[in-house]
Parts: sequence; structure tokens; C-alpha cells
Amino acid sequence: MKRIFVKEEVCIGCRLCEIHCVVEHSKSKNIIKAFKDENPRILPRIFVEEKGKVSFGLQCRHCEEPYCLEACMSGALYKDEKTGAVLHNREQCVGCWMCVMVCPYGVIRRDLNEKKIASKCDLCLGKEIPVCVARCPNEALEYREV
Amino acid sequence: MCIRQCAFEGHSYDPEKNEVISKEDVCVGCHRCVTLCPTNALTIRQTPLDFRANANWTARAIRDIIKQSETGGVLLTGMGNDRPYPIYWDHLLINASQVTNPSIDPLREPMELRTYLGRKPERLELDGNGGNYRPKEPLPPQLKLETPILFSAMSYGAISYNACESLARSAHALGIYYNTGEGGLHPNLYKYGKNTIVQVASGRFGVHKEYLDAAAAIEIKIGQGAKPGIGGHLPGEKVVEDISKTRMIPKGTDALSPAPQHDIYSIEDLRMLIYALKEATQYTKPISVKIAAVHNSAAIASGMVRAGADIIALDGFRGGTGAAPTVIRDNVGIPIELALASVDQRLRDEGIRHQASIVVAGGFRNSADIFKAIALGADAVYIGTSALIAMGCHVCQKCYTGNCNWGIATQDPYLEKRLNPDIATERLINLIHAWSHEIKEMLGGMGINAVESLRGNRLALRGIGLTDTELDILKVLPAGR
Amino acid sequence: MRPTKPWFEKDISGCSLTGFISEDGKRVSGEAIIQSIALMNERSNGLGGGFAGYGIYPEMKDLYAFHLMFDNTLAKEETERILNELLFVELQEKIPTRKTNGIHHPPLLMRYFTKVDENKLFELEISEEDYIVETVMKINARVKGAYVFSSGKNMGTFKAVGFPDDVGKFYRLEEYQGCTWIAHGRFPTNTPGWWGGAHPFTLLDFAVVHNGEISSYGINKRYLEMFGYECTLMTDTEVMAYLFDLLWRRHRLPIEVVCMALASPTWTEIDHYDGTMELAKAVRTVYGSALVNGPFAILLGHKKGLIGLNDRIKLRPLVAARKGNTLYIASEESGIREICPTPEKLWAPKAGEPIMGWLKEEYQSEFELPRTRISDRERSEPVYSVSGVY
Amino acid sequence: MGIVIIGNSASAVGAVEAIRKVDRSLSITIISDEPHSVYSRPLISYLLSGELRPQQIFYRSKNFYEKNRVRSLLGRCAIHVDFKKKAVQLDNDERISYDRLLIATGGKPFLPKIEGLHTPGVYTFTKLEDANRILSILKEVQKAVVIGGGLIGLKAAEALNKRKVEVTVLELADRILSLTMDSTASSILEKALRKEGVHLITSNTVEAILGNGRVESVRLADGKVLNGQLVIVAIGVSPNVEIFKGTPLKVEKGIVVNERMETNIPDVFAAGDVVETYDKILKCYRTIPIWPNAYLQGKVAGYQMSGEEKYRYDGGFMMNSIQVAHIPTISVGLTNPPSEDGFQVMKKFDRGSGIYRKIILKDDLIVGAILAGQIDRAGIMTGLLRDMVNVKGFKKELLNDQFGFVSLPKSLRKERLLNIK
Repeated sequence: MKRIFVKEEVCIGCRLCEIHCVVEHSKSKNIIKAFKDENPRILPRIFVEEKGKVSFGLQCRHCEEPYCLEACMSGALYKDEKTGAVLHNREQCVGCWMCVMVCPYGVIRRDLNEKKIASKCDLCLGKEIPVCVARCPNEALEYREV
Repeated sequence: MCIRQCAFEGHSYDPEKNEVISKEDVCVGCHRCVTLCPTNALTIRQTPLDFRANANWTARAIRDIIKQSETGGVLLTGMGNDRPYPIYWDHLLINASQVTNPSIDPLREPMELRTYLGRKPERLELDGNGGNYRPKEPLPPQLKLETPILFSAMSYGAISYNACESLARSAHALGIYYNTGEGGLHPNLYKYGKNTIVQVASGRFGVHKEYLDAAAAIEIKIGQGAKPGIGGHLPGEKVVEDISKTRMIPKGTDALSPAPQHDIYSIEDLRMLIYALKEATQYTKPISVKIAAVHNSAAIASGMVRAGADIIALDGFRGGTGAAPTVIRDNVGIPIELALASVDQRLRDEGIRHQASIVVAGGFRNSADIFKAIALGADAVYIGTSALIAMGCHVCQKCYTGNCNWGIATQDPYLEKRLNPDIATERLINLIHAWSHEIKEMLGGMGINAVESLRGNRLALRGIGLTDTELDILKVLPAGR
Repeated sequence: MRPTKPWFEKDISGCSLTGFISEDGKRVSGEAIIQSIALMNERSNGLGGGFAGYGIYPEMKDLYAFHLMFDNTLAKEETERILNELLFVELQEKIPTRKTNGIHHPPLLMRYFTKVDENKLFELEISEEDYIVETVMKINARVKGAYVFSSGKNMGTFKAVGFPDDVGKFYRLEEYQGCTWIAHGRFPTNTPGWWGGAHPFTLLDFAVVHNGEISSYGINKRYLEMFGYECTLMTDTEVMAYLFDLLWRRHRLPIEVVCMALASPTWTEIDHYDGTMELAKAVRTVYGSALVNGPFAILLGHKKGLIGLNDRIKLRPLVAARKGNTLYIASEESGIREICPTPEKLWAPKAGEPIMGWLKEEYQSEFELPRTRISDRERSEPVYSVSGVY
Repeated sequence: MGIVIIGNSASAVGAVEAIRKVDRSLSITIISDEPHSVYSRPLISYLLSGELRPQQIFYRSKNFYEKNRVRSLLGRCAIHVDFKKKAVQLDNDERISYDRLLIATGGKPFLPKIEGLHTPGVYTFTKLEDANRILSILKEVQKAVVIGGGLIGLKAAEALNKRKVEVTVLELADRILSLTMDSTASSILEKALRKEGVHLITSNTVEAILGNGRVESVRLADGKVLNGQLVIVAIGVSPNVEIFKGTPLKVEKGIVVNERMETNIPDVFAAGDVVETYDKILKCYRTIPIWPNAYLQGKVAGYQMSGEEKYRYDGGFMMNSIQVAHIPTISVGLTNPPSEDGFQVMKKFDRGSGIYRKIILKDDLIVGAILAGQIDRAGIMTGLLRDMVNVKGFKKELLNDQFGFVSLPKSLRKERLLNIK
């Protein structure tokens, strides 16, 4: 399946990926509303790690044999048969943080605004190209077959 | 966003007021923030604040004086001459054929831009007979260009590694050449040697056997259009690890190129260096000599050809630079159009035009400029600034600060990353493809299907709004005649 | 008579051409060629016609036959002073003409049979031909109102303003016997025809008739000027004559290599056959400025024979035919059939492929010249064959 | 060819899902003494607290059995296994023969010797019934006593607290979560719980449960008496191996298995809380009754049973994630290292924010970690521990709140980010 990869050599740490991720997953899908009006503001599912000159965006790797899925005792995490994407059912999640504990990439996070609901990348469900990849101004993110 | 993007700290966040404020005085107008702002909230306008109108004491004149009276220093600048001198390209018009001579559709008919740069014999001597003749001796070394465009000398140091890599990769893909400038050749780029012209300049940075052997041709740099008679100065902070290695100078020391080449004080000396380099490379590579277009270029060029130069590179006063004293850039040298016209004519008058190819540089903005240059007599054209613009440069003229927001004229690893070589390479290739296609269209329109029939064909041009003297120098007819 | 224009203007022309050569050297009168060109009057507009015949002065064959036209006696005297100073003039006479409707205000037409003083050559250390060329250039460039329109040995050019058949009549060509003839009917559209502007254009024994337009004239001219040629005749065709003179006579290139320079194969072809096309590559690299670009069909008469050539993508008509020892080349098949109703072979030459006819004895005595072009161009096939066998 | 699974929780589910990845045709039979289709035991505390609606307990799709073509015998108790004849004896005399058997009977609550333990109103807290029963009497309960300050105890206590029941937690040790946390972390949680209104009594325990026909109060070791209408016993679980006593099945503390999850008897596999496996950190065999291991072991067993041999279980380690009183805490591996040398302990505690980070290293390998208050990206730590990555180069970064892949050396970072698990 296709996954998102980062080329840290050309990641400029502009964080546009985070911004567009938030917009994409906001109710209005409008950047101004998403940031000014929509409260609580949702978390980006990609986040840019940065230290000195090094920076890169990171989001769920959608593992073949996901630890998070094995650890999830609420059944909120599941693998989409078709795409193989690891998805998350907010209804079912109880916020036990087992996934947070086991994810070796540390890309599942607690969304404190929406209480307990862990937040993770969904590859922009059904989108041809995830917005973070599409909107990266320097092509530092690529969406390709593993 | 804007705050992180601006290397000149033009934007800052005020926590009290919880808003982003901008400082117009440091803004260089590079458009980085405008381009990246996700909400298109930004635009940049000339600040309306100006001095009382005065034709002589312009704002620029006044500001310069203020700045210099504060610092007591020479004013620096980047890119090419930005003053409103006449641009002769805009006074030359191109011909097209009607009725009596069919124009040619480059998409259907062969349309040839291939160009060979280098010394050519006056006549071809053949061996053999009936059906299989072959040249008595092989031609002198030639540079094969699939389209008559090259990337001008821009040194690693003046521009970032990513920029160099992009130029090298696109030259390789296009079957043309890029020029290392005087910054030496980074080890990773040796693999593009077949498309590399290496420069030997007054600083002799990074010049050694492998460097010369790696290249397709060698260029001796005497002068640069943006700063004729002036040396170069790469400030120490730009001389980072890699650069110091490549240039073979201590890390952090200023890289100073003397104004003259201290082993060239006369034309005989030039001849010696040319032949030294030819010897060093067993006469396998054409040797180019680059000079700034100055008042007596024609005579100098003739001397250079007789001194053994295979390629004459002429750099007009609109040629770019990473850093030059503003007063020099804006006042020294002559337009490339006139220099080219007189050099080409002079070499023909002396019957030695075939002994060297002419490559011109200096502010070429589009395919028409290039087309007109070839019609005036150039074999090919060096483009620098337009290549940078293709890569993302917005001509803010702050190259000398090393804070290039587009990751081109900088060595700051944080800024350098902003230039993704994959993207830049693709954009450069696109630009050259586009221009080549336009040149083909113009050739076809004239009913010509090979660029050699345009080269020096000044009947393809007509002048408009030019004085008789200018027409005479350019050797073109006025429009309508 | 010669328009005194400060600038060159292109001789944009439709034009008809025709020519033939009896390779066995059999000489025929000028009537045939007149007949052939007359048929194609449609292609000309009465603003110029001309002929060149080879082997027409057998009794003077070692002397350079200068044909000149003068606006006035002043020009004539000035020219004769120069001629006498530079050459031995063995014989000088008016060129015989007859009054003809359609030929108006002829200039003074003279011919001078001359030879060169060896001593002069010895002093100047130049070849006889170069000396003649310089003389021609000098007269054409310096003497106002004088124009040398023929300067070869045992050949002559005859041209005027008018329809070609009238021109032929005017010059009484039926009285000349030649083994090679070429003719031209001119269709200039934007230059007032003047006598000198008519084809053929000549230098030494080279005579060129041309249909087409040379878009590369600008550079061809500047290239030739590097070698001392002066293009003074205000028409693009003259560069053809000079290019042949430079490449063939002075640079001693084999004729098909010359043709290769004038109408080179494309780089695609060269790359495709690289190795075998080393020569073509060298030729293009060295002689790029001699590439004649734009549409053209030409006939080149010279002392050894006749050559027909098309531009590299054949934008002008040219047809060739053979019968016995005679090679015919013309703009139109009709022009050939008019004088050779049943050719054994009739074909349309490929772009850039020269058709060459050679006077046998000359051909033997001269360097080996294959009939085939060195280029990879596929051989042209007969488009039509009378009686199907030959 | 038939596979029989005794048990219906994480291991069973892991096994079924693994088998079906390999083979759709194998027949699978699940035997469970509970009448319910697949549900998640850890969720019962959320059911008790009312955070989940009853049907949300069933954490796999309603048609889990149909979808995976599983024959389910629910409410049936396996009372004996005849390993020779390869058959399972059910409480209703039915015999289910198998080709391959997976024992996933899990753990059962450990019951201390306390007088009056069987008084109505005393419950354990591991199964759905437990939760349901407690819920059924909840309205008569004003006060409750939870015996055991471990994970289950605290979740139960918190749930009851949410239900406005006054809860007292009794812990024998001097602090809660003594097994998984260190004293600092424990005190953080104790403080928070008390703030929530939960009473904590440590270094003490119940001696007797009083009341006739109904729980009324408990008497503590120190003689103190606490009133309450509900007592929950949650002092841990032990492997559920009753029915295998006196059979050839090798059982130590739990059933002994190899890394293919095979027992000493051919074609008999075991997984989950009922087995003892290798502890990567303590380097010994022991039971590690935690959900992720149970599922993983079940999965490995499933693959093995359906002939997909490449999957192995090379051991696990203790790890727990618990959020009580809004404080998320994660503890991984060895959290209270024996004082002897060789261990390096790094700590950072910010009283203001209540954020606590503790990393335990041995020979530059992470062997344990505790994060409290701020647990985001704890998984990276777990990953480094799991894969035994040498952290010499970036030790000090480990305590940094901003710790992430950016803190790793480029090569290591690329290796870990680009090779997707």
C-alpha cells in the first residue's frame, strides 16, 4: 500500500503540513474558520519535529502488523481491509493510552480538547493524495508504495 | 509561518497584542512569506513614504548617502545592474517569412539547435576519394550543445550546494553545460563532469589536476560583467566545512579573489596560461576566456583569439553577481548587445571568426533575447539570473547578505534546505525546453531550419528607435527597410 | 539602369530554370534551351531572363571571356582602363544582339577576351583564378555603372530584362554552339528588374541559375566577406556562385562535399549513421555558415559539367531526366519533354541530393568523383520511365 | 482439520484473526464459560463508571464469529482435556475433539483467606458478570471498600467514585501500584486520587468482612472498622489452570510454552495470562498478565496452528498504561531496579506541572521507564526498549520533554522511520 515518507533533507520546517492537516480534518474545511472559530481546535495528525536545522514531519506509519492495534483493548483501532490504513473509531475509544504506550513511532497522541480521544493520521480517507503531501511547498513529503 | 520563513526577521509575534507585526525597513521584497502564507493574507508594497520629489536627489541617492555617512563603507549589492540604461534587445525586431518562402513548423519538420563550441579550422582538408572521404585530421575539441544555452558561472559559496547540484543535474539532462565559477567542484558533482565547465579565476580556488580533468571545458575568468576590474570576496562565515574543502582554504577565512590574475599582466601571459591549461589536459578540452564587456572589447577579443582562446565569453554590464560594490555594478562596463556586435564584426574583419566561438552573458531574460544575440553573431548564450529565477529567486538583490530566503545564495543549512534539488532541476529543464521551443518557432517563422543559418545573420533583425550610430554598430537595418 | 539602392533587397523569385549537358561533349545550338525555358514562361514575369553556354568560344578557349554591361561610355572607359592595366585584352567587341520586341533600353554590352600576365601573379603570389576574381570584384564594386556578368573561359552568360525567349532572340543564341546550357526565367516581386539582376550569376566559369530564396543570405554573405568576396549585386543568388567558388575551387572540397555543406543532412540523420557520417559532422561544424537555408533549386554550370541541387528539405521543384548521353534538369517535367519527348529515365531528385552531369574527358582527367552522394540519403528512384526499359 | 480454543478473550481473538489471515477453511471452535460473545474485560471499569454503553463492551464487530467462521460454545465450561484422545470434556458431558488445541483460559482473581469472604456484596472485578452484578446493586451502595491498590482496584475505585459512591482503597503495601510504579509516581497518583475524593489506606488490609446476609462493614488488621455495602476484591490474578492439575501438561506458575507457544504436549498450544513466558528484561520465565502480550501470544499461536511458522514470540515485558484522576501514567519494563550496580536511573520531576519522567538504563540499553502527566510519544521509549537499541549517543535527550526522533542520530532515525514495522 502507499505510505507517506519524509525527506528531512528538504523539509523546511514551515509546518504547512500541520496547518493543512487541521483544515482538512476541521468541520468547515476552511482555514480561517478552522483556526479562528472552531473550538476546541483539533490537533494536527502530522507534527513536525524540529531541532536546530533538522526538521521533518511525522505521522502514523500504518504498520503491517501494528502494535497499537494489538494493544487496543477497546477495539477503537482497526485496519481498513482495502487500503491497509490503520484507522481509529472515536466513539469506541476510552483513552486507555495503550496505543500511545506501544507505538514505536510515537505518532498517536492524546487529543486533550476532545477528551481522551487519541488522534492519529487517517491518510485523509479516500483522498488521492493526503493534504500534508499535496500541500508541502518543498516536496519534502512523498506518498508512494512501500 | 511568515515569522519562521523570513531570514531578515521582517515579521515578529507580539504576545501582548497577540498579533504578528511586520517591519518594512528590513523587508527585501523576496516574496517568501507571500508565497508560503496559507491564507494569502500577505502582500508587499513599496512603502509610500518617500522623500520630496527631486529629479537629481532621488530617494536612492539620498538613502545611499545617509547609509555611507553612517558606515563609511562601500555600498554592496547583488544581481545585475538595475539602472534604466537602454536595453537594446527591446529595440531589435525579428523577421518572418511570408508567401515567397514557406515558414516551417518545428513540430513537423526538423528544426536544429545543436551547436558546437570551439575553435574550427578555416577549411576542411580531406583524405580518401570516391565515396569515402574523411577529414585529414580530427577537429579541435568541441563542446556539443543540444540547444545554444549554458548556465553561467556561479560558484559554490556564492550559491548553495543544492543550487549547484540542480544546475549540474539539469545541464546533464539537457545536454548543455553549467559553469562552476571559481568555487571549485564539489566531489559529489564530479559525476556531471561531462556537462561541466570549470573556471580558473584569480583566486585559483579548488584548482587541481582532477578538477581540470573532470571538466568538459576550462574557462579562464578575467572579468565579470557586474564588476569589471574588481575581485571577489566570499565572507568567512560563508566558508563552511564543505566549502573550505572544495575551495581548499581554511574554514571560516574570507575567500578573496584578487582583481587581476596575478600571473596575467599582459596578453602574452594569457597565452601562456591558456597553453599551460591545454598542456595540462593534453589538448582535449576547449579553453574559454571570460571577460567583462568593456569599451575596447573588440580589440581585446581579437587578442584573446590570437592568444589561443577557443571560446570567448563576453559578460555584459547587466550580468549578475553574488556581491559587488553598487557603484561598480551600476557604472562600469557596456551593454552586451553592443559589445557582441563589435566583437563579432571585428573577428570577421580579421578573418578569424572561425577560430573561436562567442558565448555572451549578461541579463538574458527570455528566448527572444537569446535569439537576437545569436542573430547578432553569438554562438551561444550564458544564462545566470534567469536560471536562478527558475529555481525560485525573486531578484531581491540581497545575495551578498547570505540570508537568501529561497535557499539559493546562502550557506545557512536551515535556509539551504528550502531549495529542493529535485524541484529546481525540473524547473530548470522546463525553462530551457520552453525557450528552445520558442527559438525553434522563431526560426521556423523565418523559414530557417538550422540555428547556424541564424548565427550572425543580422538581416534577421531590424532596429527600432535606434540612432544611426547604434544601427551602424549593431550592423542592422532600421525597421521598414 | 542599375537601381542605386543603399541596401540589399532580397530577390524574391518564383522563376523557372532549365539546363542540359551532352556528356560526350557534343555541342548544340542555343535554340533548344530557348525552346525549353520559353515553355515555362508562366513561371517568369518578363522582368529578367538569362542563359549560360559552355564551349561556345572554342577558338578562344584559353582566354577569359569577360561579358560586361555599362550604363554609359564613362563607365566603359573607366573599366577598359582597369582591364588594360590588369590584363592583356586580346580581343574586344560588342556582344552581337538583334532588335527584339520586349527588350528595351539595352545597356552597352561588350565582351573582352583576356589573359593574365604571369609576372603579375608572380609578384602578388596568387593564383590566376584569384587574380581574375579580384579583378571582377574590383570592377563591380568600384566602377559605378559597370558590371561584369561573365568571366569564365570558353563560356558565356547572356542576360537581360524581358522574357527568356526574347532574351535568347536578342542575344542571337541560335548562333552559338554549346555542350552545356542553362537558362532562367525570372519572377522578381519586389525589386524592379534590372539587367544585372537577371540570372545566371557568374564568377569565373561558375554560372548559377536559382529559383528560391536564401533565408541564410545574411550570414552566407558575411561568411563570404571574410574571404574577400563582395556581394554587390543586390540579390541573394550571387552568394551561390561565390560559395561554389570558395568551397570547390579555393578549399578544394569534392563537389558532393560542397553540396553537403550547402544542403547538409540533418543531425538526426548524422547521429543515426554516426561513424559513417563523421565527414558530414565535420562539414557541418566547419561550414555551418555556408549552409544555404530556405527554399531553393539551382543549376550550376561549370567548365566540367552541370549540377542541379535542391535545398535540404526540397521546397522548390526540380526534375531530372536522361536520354543517351544527355542529362536534363528543369523546374518542370514539361520543360524537359519540350525538347526531349521520350526520356529514358525521369526522376525527382531528393532534397539536398545533387544531380551531376560530367563532360566525359574532363571527368576522366579530373579527380575521381562518384555519382553518389556520400550522405545516407536513399537513392532517388525513377518516378517515371518511358517504355519501362533503359 | 479442527482447531479448538478454550477461552474467549484477547488471546482467543488474536489466534482467530491470525488463523483467518492464513486459512479461511480451518474449522475453529471457541469454548467459553461466559455466555457472552467476544468482549473486552478491561472495559468493564468503563461500564461500571458509565462511560461506556453496555454494547460498547463488545469490542469486535457484532458478527465476529460469523465473519471468522467460528463455532462458538458459549456458557460451556471445559472441565477436562483428554490429551491422548485429543478431546475436550464439557460440563454437559459433550466431548469436543480437536486436532490442535489452544488453551487461553486466562487468569482468575486471587482470593485471600479472609473470614466472611463469601458474604453477599463481595465481588471480584474481572468479568462482565462482576460488573453487571455490581451495577445491579449499585443503588443501595453509599460506601464501598476496594481491597487492592493495583490497576484493577484503582480503576474500580475510580469508577465507583464517578458513580458518587464513597470509596476506600486498601493496600497492603505502603503505596498504591507498588508493582508497576515507583514511590514518586505512586505519590503523584495518590495525591490526585485523594483530591478526587477517594480514600486511600496503605500498609493495611482487611481481616474480616462483617454483616449477616449482607456486607455491612469490614474490620482492618489494625482493628479499625469501615462501613460499606460493597466490597471489591482486586489483589491480582493467577493463571487459570485448575482443570490441568494432574494431567501431563507441564505447569509451573503458569503453563510452560516455547516461543511457538507450544506446550510440552504435541498440538497443544497455550497463550495469554495462563502461560509463563520469557521476560526480556528480568531474563526469566514468568507470567506477564497484560493485554498486548495476550493478544500477541494468541496471534503467534494462531499462526503456528495454521502452519504459518515464521511468527515467533521471543518474550515480552511488563508495561502498563493507566489514567486515574485525569493523570495519564505509563510504566514500562523494570521500574524499581534492585539497588545493586549496573543500573543507571535518570529522573525529572516538575512539581508545578506534575510531569514526571524516569528512565532506567543498563549497559546503555533502556530497561524501564515511567512517564506521568505527559505521556505523548512514550511509545518511542517502548520501541527503543523492545528493540534493545543502544542509546549511549543520546542518553541525556531521553529526559527531554521534547524527546522525539529528532533527538536520535540521523542514521538511527532513518532506519527506524523508513523501515515500517
